[in-house]
Amino acid sequence: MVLKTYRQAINEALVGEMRRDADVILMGEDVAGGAGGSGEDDAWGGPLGVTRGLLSEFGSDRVLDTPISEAGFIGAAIGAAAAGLRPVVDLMFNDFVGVCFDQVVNQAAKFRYMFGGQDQVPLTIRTMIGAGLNISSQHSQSLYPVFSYFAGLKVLVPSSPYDAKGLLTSAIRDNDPVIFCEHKLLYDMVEDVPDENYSIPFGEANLLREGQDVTIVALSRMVHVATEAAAVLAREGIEADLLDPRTTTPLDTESILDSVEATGRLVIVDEAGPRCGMASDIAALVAEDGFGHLRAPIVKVTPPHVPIPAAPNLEAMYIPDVARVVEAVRRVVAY
Amino acid sequence: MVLKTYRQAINEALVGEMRRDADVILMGEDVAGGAGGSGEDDAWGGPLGVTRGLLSEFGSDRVLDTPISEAGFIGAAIGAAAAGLRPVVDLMFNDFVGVCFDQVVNQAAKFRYMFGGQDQVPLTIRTMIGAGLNISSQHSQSLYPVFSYFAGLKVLVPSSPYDAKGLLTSAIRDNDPVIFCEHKLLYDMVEDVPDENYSIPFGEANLLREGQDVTIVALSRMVHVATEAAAVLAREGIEADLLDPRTTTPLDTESILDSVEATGRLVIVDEAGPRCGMASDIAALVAEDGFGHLRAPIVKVTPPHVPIPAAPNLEAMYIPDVARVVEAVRRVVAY
Amino acid sequence: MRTMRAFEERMHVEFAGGGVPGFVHLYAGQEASAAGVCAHLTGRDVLLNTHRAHGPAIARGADIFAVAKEIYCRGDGLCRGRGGSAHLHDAANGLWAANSGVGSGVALGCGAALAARTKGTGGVAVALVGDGAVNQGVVSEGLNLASIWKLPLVVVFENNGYGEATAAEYAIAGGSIAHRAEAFGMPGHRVDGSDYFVVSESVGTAVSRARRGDGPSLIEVDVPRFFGHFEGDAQTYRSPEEAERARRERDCLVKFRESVISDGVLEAESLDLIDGEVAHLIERVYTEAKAAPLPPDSEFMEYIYADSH
Amino acid sequence: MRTMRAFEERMHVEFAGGGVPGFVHLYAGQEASAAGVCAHLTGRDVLLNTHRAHGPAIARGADIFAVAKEIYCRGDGLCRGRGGSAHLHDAANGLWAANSGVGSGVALGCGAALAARTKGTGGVAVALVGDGAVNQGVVSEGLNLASIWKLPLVVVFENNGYGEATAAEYAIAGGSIAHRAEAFGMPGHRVDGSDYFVVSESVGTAVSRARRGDGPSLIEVDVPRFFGHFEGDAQTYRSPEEAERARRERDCLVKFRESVISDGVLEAESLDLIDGEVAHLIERVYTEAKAAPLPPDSEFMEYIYADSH
Ligand SMILES: Cc1ncc(C[n+]2csc(CCOP(=O)(O)OP(=O)(O)O)c2C)c(N)n1
Ligand SMILES: Cc1ncc(C[n+]2csc(CCOP(=O)(O)OP(=O)(O)O)c2C)c(N)n1
Ligand SMILES: [Mg+2]
Ligand SMILES: [Mg+2]
Repeated sequence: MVLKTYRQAINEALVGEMRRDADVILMGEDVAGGAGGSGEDDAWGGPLGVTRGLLSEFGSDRVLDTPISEAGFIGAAIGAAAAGLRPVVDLMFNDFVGVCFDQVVNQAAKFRYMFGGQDQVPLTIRTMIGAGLNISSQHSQSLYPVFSYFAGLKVLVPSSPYDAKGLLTSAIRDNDPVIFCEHKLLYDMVEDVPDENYSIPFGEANLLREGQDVTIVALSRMVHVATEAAAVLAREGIEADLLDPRTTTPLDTESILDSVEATGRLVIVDEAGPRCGMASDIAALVAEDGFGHLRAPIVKVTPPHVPIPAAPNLEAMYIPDVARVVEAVRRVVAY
Repeated sequence: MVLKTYRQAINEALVGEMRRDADVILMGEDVAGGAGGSGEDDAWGGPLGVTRGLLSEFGSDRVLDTPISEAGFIGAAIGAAAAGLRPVVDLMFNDFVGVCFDQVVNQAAKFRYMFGGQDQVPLTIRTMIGAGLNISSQHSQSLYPVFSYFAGLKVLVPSSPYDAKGLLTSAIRDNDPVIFCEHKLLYDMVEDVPDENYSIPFGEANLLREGQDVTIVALSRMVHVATEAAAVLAREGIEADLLDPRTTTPLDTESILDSVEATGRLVIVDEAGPRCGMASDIAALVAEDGFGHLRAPIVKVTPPHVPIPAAPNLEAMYIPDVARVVEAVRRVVAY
Repeated sequence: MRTMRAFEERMHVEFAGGGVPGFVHLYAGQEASAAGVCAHLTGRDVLLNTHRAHGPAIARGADIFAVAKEIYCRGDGLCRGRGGSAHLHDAANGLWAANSGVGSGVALGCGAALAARTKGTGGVAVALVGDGAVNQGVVSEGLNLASIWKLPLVVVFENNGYGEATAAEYAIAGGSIAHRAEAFGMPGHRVDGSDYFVVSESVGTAVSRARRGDGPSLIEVDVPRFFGHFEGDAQTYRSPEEAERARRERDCLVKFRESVISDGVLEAESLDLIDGEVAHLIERVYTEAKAAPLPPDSEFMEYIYADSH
Repeated sequence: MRTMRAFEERMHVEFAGGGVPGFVHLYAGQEASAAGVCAHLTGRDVLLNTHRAHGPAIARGADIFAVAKEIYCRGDGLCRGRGGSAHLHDAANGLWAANSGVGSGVALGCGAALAARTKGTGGVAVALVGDGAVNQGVVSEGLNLASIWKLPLVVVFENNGYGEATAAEYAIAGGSIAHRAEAFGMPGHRVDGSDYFVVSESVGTAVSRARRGDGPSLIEVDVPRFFGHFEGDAQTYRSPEEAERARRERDCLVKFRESVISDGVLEAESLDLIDGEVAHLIERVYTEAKAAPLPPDSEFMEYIYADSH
């Protein structure tokens, strides 16, 4: 094992699967380093450096720079997937799903069902989520609740380099359309990541910490905020079960319900919006199927219902932080 | 008062507001009856007959047939709204928001906030929701939970002709972007509707029936399914408080919480999807803010997580029905 | 072409009588387009259909019984009753259904063409698109993509004069779809879609070009639409004479018959024979389709994910 | 133009030093485009900006202090710190910010133009769009809409050769944006964007046409981009010589200076004087912007809805 960044882990999953299966191709804006220019090819690796080196190894038939036509190239990726390739598409910021939403939620998600199971659409869409870079409300959203609304999609929210590599590997091998949500503040996070390929199954939550007083469910970058909060709480004698679902569709409802059965208390920490979001989704699950074990209100720690501001101070107010999680847990424990 | 259909009620709201305010304009596919053809103008009134007569009265400067370019004409409507008009746009099926999602959730919703309150965007988007016509998964969705995810939008789900007229009138007078969701199975519903203009405020639930045993919250067409269910239950001695929120943003959280405080039980009946949907949203609200009053699990009666099939028998299984609501209520009352 | 026509004329009657679920858009009048396209396609090619789907599905060689059953949403319809009239999909025969929004066949077709090239199958993709759908952004995006990647794609715009009720002349800037070809750096032509031979020749050239690896083409096929946009459409927006005149003057079946007879290719008797056989077939198809059972309730939750069936 | 240039060169330095929040895209090299456009706009007109926003905002006459403060996300920035560098919006001065996705200014511009016409203000809308953004579907949709509705809209494509790292020559089928004008039934020209007078003349013609009610036009303005796509971009995808050559040969400020001096319109001294004043102004602007306070925390939840403030 070697320390690797989230960025490297993603790159390794791509390389690994492209070596393993010649049907895996890559498409997206600048993923080949910017085609047609007067400089070097493949020196850039896209806005995030994630795809560097792939063009050189796999060639321009398998690593395709696209025009700024998300509906066009995601539609093309769906068609290519239905015709036997396994495209991995880069959507850059998940906010841009706005310009290709029909392709994602109406075409990719429903292609199999609507035609009675004739086809499969092994498509992976990699896309960046999350606030924290002061780039305002159209480049900072976390839209996995919206993706999770639609049957036919699978949705992943890896919170660490290890999970990113394993889940992306599974996504590429999976025969359904998968949205792989990379949090933009995690790219430089480092962790031990094996060199070899490995896969992590969907729908299996990661139990990061065990405790009997409260269940904390946290997603994506909020896992780290919740981890810190849990450490603070432990010093006060409050022990939390900390769960990272890792995938929102399929969702590991069993682990969540089992944990709440043991603790009787649930706090959900999520950076996505408060209305019809993942926090609501999980709270509603437990309020129906785990009600008998609940000993306190289910508290959701999310941003308020507001677009995301650019200004650093306001953006910091937007994103849930350790203090808010600690306060929420104290409240439910004291209930 | 005269009996009028939902369709007529919508037409009257449009006529009323267009007479009242010269800034109100109408745009959409075939809303003027189909421009450029060899036949009559304005004889059709769009796919639903809702806009018939408007071209003749208000002229082609105010009633504009558009090409099939939803992103283009909704973008234009946003621009026109920011520049002082009050456009009412017809999106036909809400599923088509796929091709103009960026305009709706990134542009219209954020135009005011992102620019620090300089502008207002008095835009109304009328669109059809709902299953029941055997037209499969891309023409039958109910996407108001997705709209409700985004701060900056207001979202309306009128369940009757009376509400449709009053809420559409309010929508057109409102200074923010409003999504007005018309259920396609309600167009022929009739009810007493005043001839004169009237408006219904947003965020005020309609209490359709009072009871002490259980709170039923139902939306859009499900209000009628729940009404029938409540009648069945009343014969068994179970009395339900039946609430129709009418608008999902803003949501009348107070009325819902007050009712649950009195009944201790909550069943939510919604035709939108089960994941990150309105049923989850309302359940999560109550599991947090009304927990102390809850005496039973919160039960969600929604379709399963599946695209919508065309076949009549399967579609009937998809849509929540009276039997499922009755069963759910019996269950929570017996808990 | 006769099969497509007879299928639709019967559908028109059946729909009026009730019992056909959903919305139905008839292809009658446009048959030479689908026939002219499909004449050049082989098993490895993909045809991307529109919502006006019955004719092209039949022309592409999908089982006509399964086509009818899908329109009736039956369990052994092409898509097991999940899709219905507008979504006739037969993957094994290289027929892909329309997905709403309209026009997305161009993008999906880019993908099918890309896969064919990457895998070296020699296949091409042909996307059918309406004159109304040409104004969807994804169509422009797809045309551009096909052009810069030189994909083996042919985009056939079936211009029947209307997108629903709105006239193509009103909705399309510059008045011509073929015009857009040049903007996107590909050859484009406008052809008379009431003449099977004209369509077929034009498509043949474009398909060969694509197969050779020389990139995409665009063809605008001018066709009449004999019925309304969908069944039940009162067609207030066009004069009754317009459709009548089209039936009189621009019927591809009449033109085909005249042409093959005068060229001595076929005799009137053999054509009549075919028409008679078609009539029998259509009768059997409708009888069987209407009698077929709906999909089993028990399979409601299948086919969502690849591992869910 | 000097103010725009000096603003960006200073920004380049400030960004490298840290302290500028978010992403920043510099306009240096492209100034003749914004200047040439804004020369023809009055208060009732609307300019739709791109994400490369600083230059056009300054050219449109937005308060340069408020521009800088917005880039620094300060409380009295143009958008009270909510938007940042890419979203410079000044409604009172007819400046509308870019909204991502790129290209949507064309659609929004159709609306501004429609409102101007409906209300009879005599205003026009001018949308700036990049060469990369031309391949967004909404751009085609907007061009078509503007054309069939004959809207008072001018679409100016600033072709700086790259959309991020991808070359326009690679991404644009047919190689030319101006080409697309004809497809959408409007006049279109490609002009040298390093020459202020050429841009201005072309825009002038298009704006007059729009004001007369004769409909939209398209102008492709060829400009060099002196810095990277955004600040921090290592620009591996283009040769260092390319940008150097552009600075040497296609600097609109140098060309402007030479031209006005040789035509006897202005003297070198007055130009130098202006440059000196600009340098002082820029110093003050940056000093003030950096010292300005962030927006008050208490206003976090304001400006969402019209009745929420
Ligand atoms: C994006 C989108 N907008 C609107 C519709 C509704 N719709 C279905 S068919 C149709 C007309 C299409 O016209 P055209 O492309 O000319 O095809 P035709 O019906 O004439 O064959 C419309 C508007 C749709 N399916 N998708
Ligand atoms: C729909 C969409 N896709 C991608 C992006 C990310 N993005 C921001 S700027 C840019 C490049 C735009 O290129 P161009 O239009 O040429 O403008 P330039 O940056 O050269 O001024 C891209 C891809 C975006 N903002 N919107
Ligand atoms: Mg048509
Ligand atoms: Mg550019």
